[in-house]
Amino acid sequence: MSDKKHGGRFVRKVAEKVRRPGSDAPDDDLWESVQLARHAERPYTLDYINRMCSEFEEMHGDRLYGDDAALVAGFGRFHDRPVAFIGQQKGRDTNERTYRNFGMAGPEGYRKAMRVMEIANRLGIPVVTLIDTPGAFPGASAEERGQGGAISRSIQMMWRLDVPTIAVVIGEGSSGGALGLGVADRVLMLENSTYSVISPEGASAILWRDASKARLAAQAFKPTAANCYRWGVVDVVVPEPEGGAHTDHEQSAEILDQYLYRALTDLDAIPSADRRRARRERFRKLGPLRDPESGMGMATGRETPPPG
Amino acid sequence: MSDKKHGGRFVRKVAEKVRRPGSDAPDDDLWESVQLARHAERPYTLDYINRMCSEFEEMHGDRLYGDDAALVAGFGRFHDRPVAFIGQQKGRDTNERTYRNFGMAGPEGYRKAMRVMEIANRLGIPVVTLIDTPGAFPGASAEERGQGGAISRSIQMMWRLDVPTIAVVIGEGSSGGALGLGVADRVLMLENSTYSVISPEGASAILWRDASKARLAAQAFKPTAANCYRWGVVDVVVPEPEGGAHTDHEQSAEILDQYLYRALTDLDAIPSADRRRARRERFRKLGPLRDPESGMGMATGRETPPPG
Amino acid sequence: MSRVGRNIHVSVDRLRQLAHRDARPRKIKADAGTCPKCDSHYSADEMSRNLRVCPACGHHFAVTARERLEQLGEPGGYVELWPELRAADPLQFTDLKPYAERIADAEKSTGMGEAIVCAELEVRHVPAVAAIMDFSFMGGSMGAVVGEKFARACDHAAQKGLPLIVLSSSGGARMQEGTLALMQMAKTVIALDALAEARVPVVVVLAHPTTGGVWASFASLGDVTYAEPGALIAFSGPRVIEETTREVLPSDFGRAERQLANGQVDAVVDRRELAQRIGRILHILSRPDVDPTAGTAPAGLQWAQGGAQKVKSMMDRIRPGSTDGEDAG
Amino acid sequence: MSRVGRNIHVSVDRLRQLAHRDARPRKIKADAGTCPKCDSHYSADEMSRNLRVCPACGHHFAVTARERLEQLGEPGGYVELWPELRAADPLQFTDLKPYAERIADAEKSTGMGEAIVCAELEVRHVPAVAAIMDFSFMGGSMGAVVGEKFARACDHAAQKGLPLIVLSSSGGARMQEGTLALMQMAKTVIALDALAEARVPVVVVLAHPTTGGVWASFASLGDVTYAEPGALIAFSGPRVIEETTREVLPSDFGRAERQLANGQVDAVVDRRELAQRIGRILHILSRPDVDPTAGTAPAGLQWAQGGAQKVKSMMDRIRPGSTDGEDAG
Ligand SMILES: [Zn+2]
Ligand SMILES: [Zn+2]
Repeated sequence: MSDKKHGGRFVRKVAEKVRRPGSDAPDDDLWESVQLARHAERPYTLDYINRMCSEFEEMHGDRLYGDDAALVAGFGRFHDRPVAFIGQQKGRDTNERTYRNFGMAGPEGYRKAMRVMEIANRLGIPVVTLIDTPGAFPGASAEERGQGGAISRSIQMMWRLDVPTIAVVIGEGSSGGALGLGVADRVLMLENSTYSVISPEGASAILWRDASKARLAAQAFKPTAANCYRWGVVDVVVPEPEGGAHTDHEQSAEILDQYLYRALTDLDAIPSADRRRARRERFRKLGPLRDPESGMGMATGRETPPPG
Repeated sequence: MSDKKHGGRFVRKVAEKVRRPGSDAPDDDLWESVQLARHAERPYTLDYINRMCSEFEEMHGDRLYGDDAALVAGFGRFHDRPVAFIGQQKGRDTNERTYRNFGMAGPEGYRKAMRVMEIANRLGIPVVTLIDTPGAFPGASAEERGQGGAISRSIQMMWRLDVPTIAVVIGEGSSGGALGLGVADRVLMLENSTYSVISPEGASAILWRDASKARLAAQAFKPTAANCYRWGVVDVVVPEPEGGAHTDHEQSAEILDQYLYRALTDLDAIPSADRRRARRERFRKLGPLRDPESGMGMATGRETPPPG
Repeated sequence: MSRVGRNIHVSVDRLRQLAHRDARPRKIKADAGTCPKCDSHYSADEMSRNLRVCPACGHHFAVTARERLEQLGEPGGYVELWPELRAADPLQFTDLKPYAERIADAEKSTGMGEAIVCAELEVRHVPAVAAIMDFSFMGGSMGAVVGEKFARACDHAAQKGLPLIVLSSSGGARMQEGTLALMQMAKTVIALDALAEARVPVVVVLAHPTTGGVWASFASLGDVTYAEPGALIAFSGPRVIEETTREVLPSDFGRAERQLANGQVDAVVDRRELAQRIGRILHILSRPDVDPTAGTAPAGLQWAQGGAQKVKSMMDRIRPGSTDGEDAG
Repeated sequence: MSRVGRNIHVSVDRLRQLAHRDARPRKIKADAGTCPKCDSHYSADEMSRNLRVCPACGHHFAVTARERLEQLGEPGGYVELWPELRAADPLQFTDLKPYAERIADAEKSTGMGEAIVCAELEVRHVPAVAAIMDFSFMGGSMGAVVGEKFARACDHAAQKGLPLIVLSSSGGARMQEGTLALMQMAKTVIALDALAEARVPVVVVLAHPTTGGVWASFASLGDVTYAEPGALIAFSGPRVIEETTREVLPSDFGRAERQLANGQVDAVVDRRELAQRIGRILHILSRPDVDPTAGTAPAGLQWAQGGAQKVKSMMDRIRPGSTDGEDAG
């Protein structure tokens, strides 16, 4: 595994995408990203974890109500150190999809995540989250057991952690269900993944009042890695193998491994209080608006130097 | 309300009970205490709170699954300061008893308690618990939602609190369901209340294999305030009106109010770290055993100077 | 289901009884003054006097943020904060209509600059900072301005040592600001921790509806959480759930009363008691004016001075072998 | 019930398959070597070799604390701690038999001083402190000695910076020590926090049965929690529940597999894999031998030195307008 082998080609390719302003990108590229982000053969959370960790032990249960298979959490040995890995998990065949609830976690999932984060924080173990979900589970039982509070508390917990934290959008990152694992010191995003306030289909139904306008919605939301990088929502775009991550799971995991290791090594060197301050500032700055008192336009995103 | 009025008479009466070694106490007195501790007209948690607080706002729900009416928790204005009150709540008529589940809290109850404790701790508000339960609810659903972990975490949380904490056994304090609210800087116990590892009926069924031996069991456990004081389990025995607390709710609440106010004022003066250290030592010392290395008999209880 | 579990405490049932005294169904042509639940009709003046609650059936009508401030605070007594902030259009977003146009329309029709109003005010003599959402402005949706004003309100309250009152009424994140709207969930949750550090409480009032990214961020993190009767409180709305899971939902799905039973809120509070309830809990939680160790003990008790020895000495009074001191107090 | 919810992960199902290979039911007179589940019979030697698990059906027999130490540690390689502590009889308790007599009998019949054995050992080359309960000593009940030895084990592990392995098997608090036995729940929970402060993990293994005050104290507070197959894990046992609530309980009520689905344990682990699993999680959680910032990067990467600028410089490489550096690595 060498940077020489993958780094140059991929990084150059990604850099070109990022350079191109979102609005100029042809529809096809954008829709292709949306499709690739949820390609059935795309590597899922455990595909990455099992390749990147020499050993991995999955934890189960929230100690409150149940265990949610849509979200996996555990401790892995990563470059000879302990790291907590947490991510939504999709399934590939019909049985597994049902078992994993299509990667849509309920409150038990987020509470399992918090339990593992608390242990990691206490033991001084960094936390890596892998985001891949069409959203949190929309079900009556999930609402009755506090879906909203589970997500908000997961966000709160991630913000409060003293240990280094990295979030990676590896596939589909939709809605609060994605952000529930998204508050980290570094936010990475795979080249063909998406990160959005809602799925294109959901937006289509609500904003266009027509479920068939998903492509139009995607075009309006522009939820690609390149755009998220431009908005300052993510710090690093992680390249995928030629043709997309689904073409080569090994290589995809190797590349992510390199980026994670680099980011972790970087974060190790920053004192915890500084990391937390920067984490706060990072999210505080996001979201452009017009403030007449300070002149028009509160700058965010990549027009100004990137945070950190 | 003056100490002159109640203090002398009651305190002298209690002191006489305490002076008498437990094994010499006639059966009748002990069984009378057990009966008084669960007298149907005995003041319950809300009877005390409503009389002691100028205002009280009850909090509801654990934010996880439900609200447990067997345990009440909220914030009250006590001597012109905020105090969190938490306690099991029994009911007086059949409807209310069912509604309060006979004061047997499930995991939702202990988790509501923890939620209120967390707020109190963050806001710097002292916590007072009132213990009155035949035990935690023995039900399949309670077990499935983690009754054991709810109690252990409530114990853990009480031990971790930075604010002053006072626990008062006001009636029946049986089993882990009682101890779940019992880890405090000061543990008070009403004169006719009981504090025991199990209810006399439960012990009777298990140890004597005969449900009718409750009186015998009570005699063996000796779970009276006087004995708990002697063992070092409680710090203060709070006197009750002549004839028992059920004869005069007003006076009972007045006396408890005085003792609570005094203990709170005392604890205010102790730095938080010292309080926590003493809290730890207090529970660490409980439980006599034989340690040949340090000579026979590890001293606890009132043979040695009382803690604090 | 166990006998423990989902017992319901609706704390203000007695207001339902009041309803019948003042009831007067008047069937006329439905307009903004017509109760959708019982068809009673009210003039604008009556509506305002009743805090926009139907006296006949208790139905809670929508309230604008500025009306809320008048209802909660002393008459005319609030200072609005950061009214000048306006939405940008980072995505140059267009659905059936350009976002810029939607914003301009909302500003015109509501007279508000955005879907949240922040202010300093007094609720029943307790000074506080309030962040109040307005559903009439683009469904109370949370974009960058809502996120920023909320975060500033947290900082402001923390700096001044004042409690924060949050009133939510929102369909969730503002989709027209895309991923950046999603990020406001993180921004607001993080901002709330300023209050935790300042050790001041947060009271959240959930008004109809509180859904999506607002329920899944700051609205579910109050120290004390009240909900208005009938308010829908959910991350996923009933329609989305029914379409996704094919479940048939009960008619009260996600409603305040049910969420109380689910352990998600502390009380369902009728709007006509809201200011009083908020004032009361803030009063209860406020620090004592007088240092409790400095002489506020009732007459006849001598425990006003001294410290750690007190409980010990009290214990000594009832200790075996100690007979003195029992009558000292 | 939602589709999310109670999915079951029994992590060691493959051992069930192994079972059939080695199966050999032999019907002879039932004794301590007879499997209560499938009637297979084993010699003491066979039992010990199989870690007291029936190879035919997977039934887990009870194991004494000292056997556990042999199963978990390196052969013969443990140092027992505080074996000298003995129970007192603070209540001079008598039920059908005096407590003092019960203690003496238990000591005679088990060869143990109390219901817990603490030791320093190595599990698969990872040094640790173990606190192991023994059900054969008065039902593994927790009195003052169990509480004290457990608390000392916590202190000892924290002082040495070693992880703690807890193996529970207990009917709960020791009733013969009355209220003082109840207090051991607080004592053990508080003691566990020494490990939190020392930042070392606690692995709890729940063996049959773990009930009452032991489940409601330290046994439910592990960072990682394994359960042996079929172990009963409950605060209230099935009989008490059935008598109190008149519920009819399923036959697997409170059993490990069900508690896994209830989110109460991390995995159900067959005893024959237990040492390996404990060793593995302790290895995973152990701090790196080499400082990760000091040059352990794979060949070909130059990120071994330097600090906070790294991700930024990595970002720069893919930033718009920046074309240099992409081939640097
Ligand atoms: Zn009406
Ligand atoms: Zn067998």
